[in-house]
Amino acid sequence: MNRRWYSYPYIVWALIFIVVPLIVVLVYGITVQGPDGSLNISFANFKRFFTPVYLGVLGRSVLYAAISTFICLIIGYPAALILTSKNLKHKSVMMLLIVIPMWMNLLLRTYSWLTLLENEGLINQFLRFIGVIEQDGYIQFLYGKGAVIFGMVYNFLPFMILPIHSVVSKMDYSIIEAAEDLGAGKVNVFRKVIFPLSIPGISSGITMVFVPAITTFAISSILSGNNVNLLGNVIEKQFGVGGDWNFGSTMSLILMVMILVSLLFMPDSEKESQGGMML
Amino acid sequence: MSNAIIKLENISKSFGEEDILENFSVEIARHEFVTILGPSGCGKTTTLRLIGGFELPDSGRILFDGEDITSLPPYKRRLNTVFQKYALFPHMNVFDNVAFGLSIKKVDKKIMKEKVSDVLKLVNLKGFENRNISSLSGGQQQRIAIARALVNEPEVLLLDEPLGALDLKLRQEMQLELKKIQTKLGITFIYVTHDQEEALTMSDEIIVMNDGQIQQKGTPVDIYNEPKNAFVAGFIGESNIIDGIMKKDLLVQFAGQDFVCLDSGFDENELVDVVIRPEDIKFDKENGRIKGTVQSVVFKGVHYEMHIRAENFDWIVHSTAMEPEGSTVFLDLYPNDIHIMRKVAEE
Amino acid sequence: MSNAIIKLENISKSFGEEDILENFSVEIARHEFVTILGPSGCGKTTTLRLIGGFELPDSGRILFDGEDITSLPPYKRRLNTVFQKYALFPHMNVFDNVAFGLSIKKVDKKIMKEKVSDVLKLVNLKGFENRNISSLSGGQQQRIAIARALVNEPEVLLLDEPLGALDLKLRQEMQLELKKIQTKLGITFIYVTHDQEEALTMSDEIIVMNDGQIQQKGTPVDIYNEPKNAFVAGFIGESNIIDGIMKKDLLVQFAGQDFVCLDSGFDENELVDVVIRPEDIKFDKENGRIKGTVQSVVFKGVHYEMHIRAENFDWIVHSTAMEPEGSTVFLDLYPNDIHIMRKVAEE
Amino acid sequence: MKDKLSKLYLYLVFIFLYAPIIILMIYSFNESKYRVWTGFSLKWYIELFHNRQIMDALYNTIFVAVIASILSTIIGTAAAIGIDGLKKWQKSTVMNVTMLPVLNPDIVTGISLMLLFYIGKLPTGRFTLILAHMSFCIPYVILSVMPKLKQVNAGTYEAALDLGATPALATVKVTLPEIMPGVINGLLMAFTLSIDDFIVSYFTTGPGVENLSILIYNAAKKGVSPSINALSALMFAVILVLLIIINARTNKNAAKA
Amino acid sequence: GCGGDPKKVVKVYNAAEYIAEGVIEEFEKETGYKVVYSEFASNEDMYTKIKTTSYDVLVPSDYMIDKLVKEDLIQPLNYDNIPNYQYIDETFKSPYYDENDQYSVPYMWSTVGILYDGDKVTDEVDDMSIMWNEKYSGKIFMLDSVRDTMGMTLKKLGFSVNTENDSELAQAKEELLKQRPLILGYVTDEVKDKIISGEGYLGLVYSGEAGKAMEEKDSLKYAIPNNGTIYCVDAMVVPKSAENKDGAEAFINFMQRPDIAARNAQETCYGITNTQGRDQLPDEVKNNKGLYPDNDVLERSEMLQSEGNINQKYLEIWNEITASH
Ligand SMILES: Nc1ncnc2c1ncn2[C@@H]1O[C@H](COP(=O)(O)OP(=O)(O)OP(=O)(O)O)[C@@H](O)[C@H]1O
Ligand SMILES: Nc1ncnc2c1ncn2[C@@H]1O[C@H](COP(=O)(O)OP(=O)(O)OP(=O)(O)O)[C@@H](O)[C@H]1O
Ligand SMILES: NCCCCNCCCN
Ligand SMILES: [Mg+2]
Ligand SMILES: [Mg+2]
Repeated sequence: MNRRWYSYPYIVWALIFIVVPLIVVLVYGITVQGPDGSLNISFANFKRFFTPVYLGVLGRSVLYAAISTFICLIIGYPAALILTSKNLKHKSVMMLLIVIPMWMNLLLRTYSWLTLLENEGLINQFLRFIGVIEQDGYIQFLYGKGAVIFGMVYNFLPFMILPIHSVVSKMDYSIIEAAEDLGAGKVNVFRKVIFPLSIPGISSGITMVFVPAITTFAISSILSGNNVNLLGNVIEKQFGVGGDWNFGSTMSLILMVMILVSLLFMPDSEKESQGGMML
Repeated sequence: MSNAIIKLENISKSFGEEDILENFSVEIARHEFVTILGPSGCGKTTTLRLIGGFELPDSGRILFDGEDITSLPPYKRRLNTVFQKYALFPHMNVFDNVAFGLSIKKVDKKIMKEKVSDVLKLVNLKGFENRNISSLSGGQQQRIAIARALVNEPEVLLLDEPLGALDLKLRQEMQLELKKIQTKLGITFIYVTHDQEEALTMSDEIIVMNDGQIQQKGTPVDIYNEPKNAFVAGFIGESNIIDGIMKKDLLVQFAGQDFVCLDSGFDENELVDVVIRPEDIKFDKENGRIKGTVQSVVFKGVHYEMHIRAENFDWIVHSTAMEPEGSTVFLDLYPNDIHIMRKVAEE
Repeated sequence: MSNAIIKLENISKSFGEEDILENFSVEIARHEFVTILGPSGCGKTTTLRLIGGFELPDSGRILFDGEDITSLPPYKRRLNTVFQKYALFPHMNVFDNVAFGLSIKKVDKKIMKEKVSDVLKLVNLKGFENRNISSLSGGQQQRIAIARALVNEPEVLLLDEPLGALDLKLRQEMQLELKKIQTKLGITFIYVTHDQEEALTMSDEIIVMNDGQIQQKGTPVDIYNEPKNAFVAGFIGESNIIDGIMKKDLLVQFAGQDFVCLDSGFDENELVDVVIRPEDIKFDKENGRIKGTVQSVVFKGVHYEMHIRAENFDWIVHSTAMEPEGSTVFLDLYPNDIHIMRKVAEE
Repeated sequence: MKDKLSKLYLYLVFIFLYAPIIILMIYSFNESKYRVWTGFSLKWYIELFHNRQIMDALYNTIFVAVIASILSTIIGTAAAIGIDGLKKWQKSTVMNVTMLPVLNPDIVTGISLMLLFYIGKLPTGRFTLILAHMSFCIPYVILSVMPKLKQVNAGTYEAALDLGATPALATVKVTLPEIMPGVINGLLMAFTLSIDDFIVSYFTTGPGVENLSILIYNAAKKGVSPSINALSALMFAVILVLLIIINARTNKNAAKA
Repeated sequence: GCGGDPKKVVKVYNAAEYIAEGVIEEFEKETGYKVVYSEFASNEDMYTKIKTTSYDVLVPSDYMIDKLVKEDLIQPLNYDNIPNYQYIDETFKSPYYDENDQYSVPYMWSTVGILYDGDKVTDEVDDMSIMWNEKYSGKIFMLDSVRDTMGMTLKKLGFSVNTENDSELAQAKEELLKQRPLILGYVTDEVKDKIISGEGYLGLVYSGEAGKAMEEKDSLKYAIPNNGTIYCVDAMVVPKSAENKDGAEAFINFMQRPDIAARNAQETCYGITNTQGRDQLPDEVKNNKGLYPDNDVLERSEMLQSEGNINQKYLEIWNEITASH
């Protein structure tokens, strides 16, 4: 009766394509390369990472990812709720409209923001046109951390909306009625029932936004004009111009451990619920 | 009538094209256990949701203690509901579920604790305060749902098929318990079910509904013994319902025979429904006027149930005496076991 | 016994630490309607799943027609199952559901069509071929599940609480229908339920189970009238079970009185369970030897149920005559309504 | 009033999500190669169809996405069904491993796979590209199918066995149709991820096999050809139309049921 | 004359947008070889890639060729098969990365310089210090390329672009930190967009990109700092793992046919290395002092080298600079 053997091909697959590559990264991460190209076990790269420059990058990456995750939550939560409301028509079309932007190349979308947000961009031109700002004045949207956080929010907002929406829309409406029946007004219904019950969706959304935000390098590169250097940029540079794969792997390992630790705090049910997010 | 705690006046309610209730009026007396009984889809839940404030009527008024509450939101009504599927808060433990209403009212912590503990004792779940909702059995969850409503000391408690999901044994226990609680606290219960036995067992008054209309309202005994029409008769307990002709007052013809009965006030030769309970049919070898053949015999514990074919009608007969399958039997009826009912126009 | 179509021999089965069945043996006779009856969790479904091949026993053998099928996979067994929750295929219409087994066997299209149409007629759902499963009511779905099994002409049909989810009215109708089908086709039915009335109504033979063990096996009448122990007595129908002392053969003492009974073969002064059905207790103002006070009266339709306190025992009495709450009454019993049972060691 | 406010809020969110996409579509009609508007022109659309590099990349992108997403869906669906039958600790282990590629930075996935292919002496090319895409697509398929599998009635599978279907047949005829929505969702998700992937592709592809993302990223520094914008605009329009059609059809089916 | 095996494939790995349209097709038609053409975004990406993949022709930059030679990843060429080598400008022969002219054939070359809008920048642009001029605060872009931006700063300070002297590097870092408030960002070739649109007035760019930008807008100009710059030669090499060396050499030869070299140079705006080809360029191109500076400028300039850990060292400093934001 047991169909567990259907999973065996995948388990073999996962060993080869998930576990082995990770071991490769692990090996690079805990070694340094000798002059002859040989790998020697060493924790020098860990020591190197735990210096002010890299800890600063790590701290900044965590901070920006956290801020943008928080903003995604603030913007996405009401949107997810509205998308479940009874009175909304064409709900499934609306949900698709949330998903579709993710189907366009991230780089193209992000470059496209430049056209709007540059000092000489369309928005500043418009503001000049309506006289909000002087003729050669501008508001500088880009080239700083604000722009990076903006870009993260833009790119990852759907990842916040979808899991929250999926949890809230599965919520049993009679529970809300029960709360009203027991004397809870709108505020209390939200505070005591809807919000606590949507926490699995929220934490799923937080992971789905936080993880890509902390590893991104394209967004920070394009929108901040490389003024903001995040962990993703630093890792990427090690595999590129720096040429030190060992240090790059070390940083990846540290990042992965951080993520895995946070994964341990996520119940299995939630890991599984993330799959349902797309449609 | 000042004794009515809830009054529905000319309520109409439709969903889209479908009219669920039309010009529906009813009064619920204070302190009574009133059951709304009817087949699936007849509008029972809708009626309860109107009273609870979860639906607004299209027209008509709802009075609570004489005061118009038609458009009051649910959280301002002095009544509570026990939902069909419990609707317990899955993220709270038993204590927090039960204390929910009190915490909304910002009742003092100590008093809250006492009240919760008292009401849990009432539903026989003392000491369950810290249990997780999902660790409770169906019957226990149901009792928590009841406790959660009761702790607010509502004047009226609405219960929508609260026992529907439980198995027979548990259902019977809970019926007794609910009845006890109602008697003890003197709260008005409005109880919805489609289980006839349950309605008979628990109610002070039964409202039989069909198709959004009240068929009959009365005590269990009234309704069982004096059903107003064939629908009520058929719905409350098993019945033989046979076409008859009212020859004159106190005389009815059916099954090819004339029978003396206790009913009068019909037109001469009016076509009527004759309703006879299976347990009221007697076997009488000598005088029995209806001759039939036993088609099947089923042992039911207390009695045997026999299907007996006589001319064109299949009689259901309950009796402690068993007549073997295939045998020929003679049936008879006493006048007071024959119930005559006007035919309903439609259906 | 060559008449046994299915034999379980010393079956043991446990899940993890929990022993569900221990050394369980039973024989099911060919062409019979056999019901396994017992409280929730006693191992009924497990027994059925072992027979169906969905579980393997830890030890013991299962014989089908004398042949060992203990480790045969389900799809090779010559029996079919009607599952508790129907388990219809939601993505197929009625025809495809019913034809599933035949299509697996690659039966000719034309024959398939005929067989499906025949079996649909049998369950009274002629013409439903193209209906969507989700558009059917619960009762109709249940009948499709039965048709889906029957169309394969199994020698044995396993049914796991097939009517559990239906409401009273529908359940009663379906009971009759199932019994009819079984009689007509002569298939062996192994029917699981925890509803005592259902078991009595339908079965040729009832196996009462508790805690993974057979308590009694016999015809409905045997089991109802001659329960072997207090568990069976209590489980089959409501019963008054009171402690008694067997003074000598044919004389038992309980409720402070000596009663003549029909039982013998007990030790002198042996402690026994005395079982009395609520409907067997008579009111007798003059000669009644048990004096009590009516605690509550509930109208049950056919009869009234009264709880009567007499000394230290609460009697449940069913009677068509009603004695008002609070009144003093005298009860009596005929010798053949007194059932004496050996006390069971545990519980 | 409240309804209006929430709708307004939703529209603002949509404006936020679509602003750059609309700009991109508008600028695909710009005469200039650069982000200054110099006039309306269809020349990038015309050039698009003559640009062998873009057309090859489009072909590679779609070919790899189709193959990888189909294979991922097959392996992932089977895996999900199998994982469902594993013991609790095994299930939990496998699911944790499955989460890794989802949470791993792409660059790490890309380089480690590249090294794997190197060690395994697999010449890089379309084949390795497909393998690499499968390695990040399969987990998403599994994650998409798992919840559906939880919802389906375990009884139907046993019912099929009971009616004489072998386990394989029962899975195909009964379980699979029931979890189909999850499978399709997984397929779409795999397809999307594959189409959009750059970094993993970059490191795992071989000579002459570029997909659109590689093209875009390589060219990004020099200025993305407006033909790519034109292509994106076209693809976007096609996706939008397809989705609306699919949505209308499923709505109709839902209404029927 | 050089008809190879018609079925044979030549796998070429070149930087993005670094060849004229139609050249590959012409080569295929003339020689019968089939070209499998791939592009990379940076030398480092290419370096990573070739460790696991075999190509026949690579077009890396000078410092990368140096690395490839030292790591024994490329092979000597048979110059008999590359007769067009004769047209290579002597300036580009015997470079430091291939002193004996064994491994490489130069493809094109470029300088790092300042692209600016002549209408907006009124001061004379002849020195890196313009990039530190507060007058243009908020209108300056530097290159997102560690070695180029550091190198140009070192050059401004009068140091070598390849210095490993800690104190010199520290001064450069200070200089860049001082500059940070004035600049909008570190970008790569998208600086073209920025200067064309007026977002910035001054940007550090590669000469080829400047050339393309100037074609778009007349007021744009390109200047090379007086005290020298970084110049870069991209050359064609054949890796050890090549499977079709003959085809590779045929391709290299074809690329240095004067007309082809001219076409490539004209379309990409990068500097031609082919003397005959240079003559075929239009006057306004070949006389552009920006793209083709006088020799004395080149003499004051340097090529980047990647000895040992130098890239790591620079990157560490870069991380410190960007960490300050
Ligand atoms: N929100 C709604 N929208 C549309 N129709 C509804 C809605 N609620 C109820 N109905 C319809 O109104 C009718 C009465 O429903 P109601 O729930 O009151 O029946 P009920 O008597 O409670 O039945 P049951 O015993 O099955 O619970 C049904 O036909 C039902 O389909
Ligand atoms: N797969 C299983 N794993 C662990 N325990 C099980 C499993 N299946 C059944 N059990 C346990 O075995 C016992 C008997 O279960 P079974 O389903 O046979 O009871 P049942 O008599 O059919 O009860 P019900 O009337 O509630 O259906 C129960 O305690 C149940 O919890
Ligand atoms: N476009 C990338 C698809 C690869 C999936 N991996 C997701 C990892 C997120 N950092
Ligand atoms: Mg209802
Ligand atoms: Mg069971």
